[in-house]
Amino acid sequence: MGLKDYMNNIVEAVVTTAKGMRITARYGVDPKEEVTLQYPEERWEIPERYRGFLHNDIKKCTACTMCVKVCPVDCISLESVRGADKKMVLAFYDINIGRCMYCGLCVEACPVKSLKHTSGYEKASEVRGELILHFIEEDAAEIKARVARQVAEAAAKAAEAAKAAEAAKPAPLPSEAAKAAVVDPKPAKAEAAKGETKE
Amino acid sequence: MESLAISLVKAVPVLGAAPLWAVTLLLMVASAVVILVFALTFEGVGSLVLRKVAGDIQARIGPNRVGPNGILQFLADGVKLVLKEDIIPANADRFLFKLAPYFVFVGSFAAFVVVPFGVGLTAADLNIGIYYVMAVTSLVVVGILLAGWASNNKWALLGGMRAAAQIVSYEVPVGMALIPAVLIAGSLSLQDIVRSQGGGLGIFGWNLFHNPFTFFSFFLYFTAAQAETNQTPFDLPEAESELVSGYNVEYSGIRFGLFFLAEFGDMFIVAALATACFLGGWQIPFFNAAALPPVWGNLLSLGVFLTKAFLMVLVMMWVRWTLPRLRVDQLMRMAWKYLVPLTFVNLLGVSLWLLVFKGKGIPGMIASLFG
Amino acid sequence: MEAQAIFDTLKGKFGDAVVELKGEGCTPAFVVVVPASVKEIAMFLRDDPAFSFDSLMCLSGVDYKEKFAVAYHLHSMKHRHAIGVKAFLPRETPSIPTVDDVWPAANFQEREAFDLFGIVFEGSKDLRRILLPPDWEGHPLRKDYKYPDFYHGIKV
Amino acid sequence: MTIRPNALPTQEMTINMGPQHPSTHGVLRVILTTDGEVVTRAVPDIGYLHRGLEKIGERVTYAQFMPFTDRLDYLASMNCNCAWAWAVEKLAKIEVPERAEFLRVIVCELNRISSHLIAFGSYTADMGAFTPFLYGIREREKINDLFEMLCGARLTYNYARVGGVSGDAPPGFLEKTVEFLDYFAPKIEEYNELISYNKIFVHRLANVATVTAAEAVAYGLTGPSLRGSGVPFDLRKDEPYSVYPKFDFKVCVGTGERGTLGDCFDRYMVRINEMRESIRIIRQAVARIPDGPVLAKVPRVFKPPVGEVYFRSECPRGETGIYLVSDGTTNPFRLKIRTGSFVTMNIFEKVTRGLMIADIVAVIGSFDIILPEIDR
Repeated sequence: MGLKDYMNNIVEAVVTTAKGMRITARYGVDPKEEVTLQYPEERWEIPERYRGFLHNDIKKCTACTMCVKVCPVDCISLESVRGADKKMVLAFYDINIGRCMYCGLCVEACPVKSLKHTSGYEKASEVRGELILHFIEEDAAEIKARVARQVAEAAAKAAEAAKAAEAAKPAPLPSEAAKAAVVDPKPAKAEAAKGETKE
Repeated sequence: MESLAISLVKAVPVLGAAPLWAVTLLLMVASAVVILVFALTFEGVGSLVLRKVAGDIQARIGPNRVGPNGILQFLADGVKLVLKEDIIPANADRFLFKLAPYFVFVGSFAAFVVVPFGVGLTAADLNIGIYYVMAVTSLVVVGILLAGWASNNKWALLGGMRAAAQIVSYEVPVGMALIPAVLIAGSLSLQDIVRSQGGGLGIFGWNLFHNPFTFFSFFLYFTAAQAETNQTPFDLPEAESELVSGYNVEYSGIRFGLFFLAEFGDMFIVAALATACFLGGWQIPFFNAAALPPVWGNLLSLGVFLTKAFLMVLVMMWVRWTLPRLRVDQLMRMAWKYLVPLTFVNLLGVSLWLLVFKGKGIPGMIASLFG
Repeated sequence: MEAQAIFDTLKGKFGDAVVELKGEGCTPAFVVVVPASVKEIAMFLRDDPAFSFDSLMCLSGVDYKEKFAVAYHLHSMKHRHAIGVKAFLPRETPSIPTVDDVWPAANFQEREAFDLFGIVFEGSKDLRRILLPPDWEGHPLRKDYKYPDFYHGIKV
Repeated sequence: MTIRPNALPTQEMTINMGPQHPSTHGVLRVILTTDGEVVTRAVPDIGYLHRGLEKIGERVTYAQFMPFTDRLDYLASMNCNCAWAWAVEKLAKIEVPERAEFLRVIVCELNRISSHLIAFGSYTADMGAFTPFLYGIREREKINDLFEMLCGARLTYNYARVGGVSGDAPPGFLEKTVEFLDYFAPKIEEYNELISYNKIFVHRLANVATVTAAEAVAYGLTGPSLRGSGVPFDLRKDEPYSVYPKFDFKVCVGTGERGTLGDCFDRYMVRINEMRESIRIIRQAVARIPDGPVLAKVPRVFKPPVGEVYFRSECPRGETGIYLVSDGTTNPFRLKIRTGSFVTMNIFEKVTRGLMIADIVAVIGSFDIILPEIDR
């Protein structure tokens, strides 16, 4: 290492340090450069497509179980029974947001657009159970019993009507009809899966 | 101290009843307390300023939650450090582990004794002032080495070894870079050095502008002193991203707090020495503070000294948040291949200058040219 | 160079060691070879100036239920062509010569295949488990892998 | 220097670096054997983040695996998303609308910038300069804002779909992208001035862990690590996929400007320069993006034909190759993801021999590894 290199090294070290310090000084004195968002007081604008907590509009939901099937981490669970008007009635609809990875596949899959991402992102809890969102407050067993009752009544009515119309034919027992109406979610899943692969 | 005691006894006749040694002792304790309080306050404020400066430079805000604008953050930090559990690793050498922080703390604080805060504000104006500072700050290296060894942690050990090598190496250029100021003043006492920078030349009376060699001396001292006190870019003993936290990795609570305080203490000592030796100390340009009544003169000069020292501390923080860290071999190369030869050349230059020009600096010569 | 030409050359050179070329539905097309001669073929593919497959893009184990396979995807920086090489191994004794001295890049990927499939690469410099802990039982990517309930008494 | 015969015996020290260590970029563990500060051997130990993504891939459908690719390289989720989509489309022979391909290129390049920013920032932080790291993060937040606007997430984007992308660019997105590029382009110069050419920084990186071109190819290095050794190989150019052939950009290679060719500094500079090229690509893509649909009609659950495909794309950390074996069912039969970082770790032991402890940090940073990609 010659003297020239030696001096060059010193000069270069000083010059590059000075350059860097000029930049940091500029940031240091310019208050406009502060970009911190004071979170609890200030909040950033939530964009329209923000994928926050899931929300299911129960009134719209048809219990088609598409969301359950498409969810990669199985965070949605639901059970439904077939109601008197042949439509599915939800017994419960839970989303475990502690497990949810906010991928949005279920929202895309929802045919009636009842499942949506909200802009909510704040929910901390000391209890894991609180991270399960229950979208139906009524007890699942009660709903099932009520629907079964309705189905039975409807079946009885239908049976009476049928009796009145065709007195010769015997009507099926109401209790049996109610039993048949309670749909196990698993076969429904398989059915829907078949339908899906067809398209 | 004794002379101060005599003058105190003269001024306050009530004290005349007590023996002189008692008054002196009282004064010693009082000044120790004052210095400790000052140092602790400085460290608190210093840590806050450090974080605020970091925030500003890094395009963020910095601490702003505790108290208005976050100015009480250092109290919160202090309370936290005191209240935290003091953990001693199971396999540590308990005695040395406990001893180490005190060495570091004492080494850093003892140096405050000779700092010339104002016209007459020095706890002890030792006639070997600079040597004294160099000597007691060397205690720090013992503490750090002990901490690294006693923790029984390999990272801490590496940090301790690095610190020992680094601090011992950089003592040489630090000492050499300070000698020009000693030569000009003709005294090792810091007060004498400050006094020698007064006169009617304003800021050009400072040693910084005395001659080109002292000008370089200042920067050499500043660089070497940063290394001696383990500041970035020479913070290898701590090296967050390599050694996790270096020698203090196993410390927690108030023991860690002592290391932390000592770090800021060192920072202030470096700034104070640079101010005293090169930036005119408490000297106010074109104004003789010593001629004022003692109270006002001391207060004014104290303010000036602290302003200068704080500005130096700010520059150190600014450097700290700009530069990356050297590698250990590069650090050693820098000490022995660059700083040591350069400081020697400088020292030679200053000596020759003083010999040739009979102790006059460039500003002095220019001033005499114009009458 | 086209896959067919590569296969023809290999067939001419190694005869029975090269079994067949599968191009349909496969990108890139792959040459099936017998496991025992994988190393010679690899050496040849790397060193022959007409091929100079100097980089091993990917080495993967595959569990075909009745047998295992090791798939090598090769690429040539010089000629910018690619080919797959595949060797089928019996399920009972899945072992194959290592290629980590042909392409050093193979080492980690062989270790991965050993870890997750239990395929033994003979002559490997360093064949240890890589992703799983050294005391893990079983090879998870096998199709018949049963998930353990406990690991060191911790519920999985 | 001669060794004194009666010298005290010395012994090597084994140090555990990681899995909890500030500069191993995650949960990498390196077992160091050191002689003082000099590392005689550094053996990487990986797998602390193994989540069995490949096994998960075998039990979910092709479309369902998309969110998992977010977790492959969380600093470049878009690139991984798109790599998966391209691989599956190649396997199932799905045509993708051109607008979707343009959008993919835009987000991939934006993500490349953001990933390189982290690489740059964390590297400087490893070297002891903390400030540039925060500057890098600040710019990255702006990219995240753009992505949030586009797909609603800031980290796990899950934007690409098999057959296109999940949503068209919302109004104002393209304009904001250009606005960001105008803001960001001068920042690169600022970084160079602030830290890249800083004497200390250069000294820390130059001539450290040199990888020759032949070694780089043999050890399967890809991406910036390969190009840092002077091999001008970029999949976007040399094995073109998507609409990359339509754009004019340069392949950045290391030049050995401050040391030897293939050292840490070259790898670092390749990343800095690549950000400039990404800006060029995005500008062209935004200018030329066609109108049209963004998602082909692909059933949610589909059965690709029996066969296999090895598709590789240029991710910020090297080539992400996806080896897919299909048995004609709805789920992949075998899925292997070959990631840049994983293969790169192979050369780690070789290049770190004889370096110092501080250099180990420099080497880890210069390869820009990321642990979820290594451990999968």
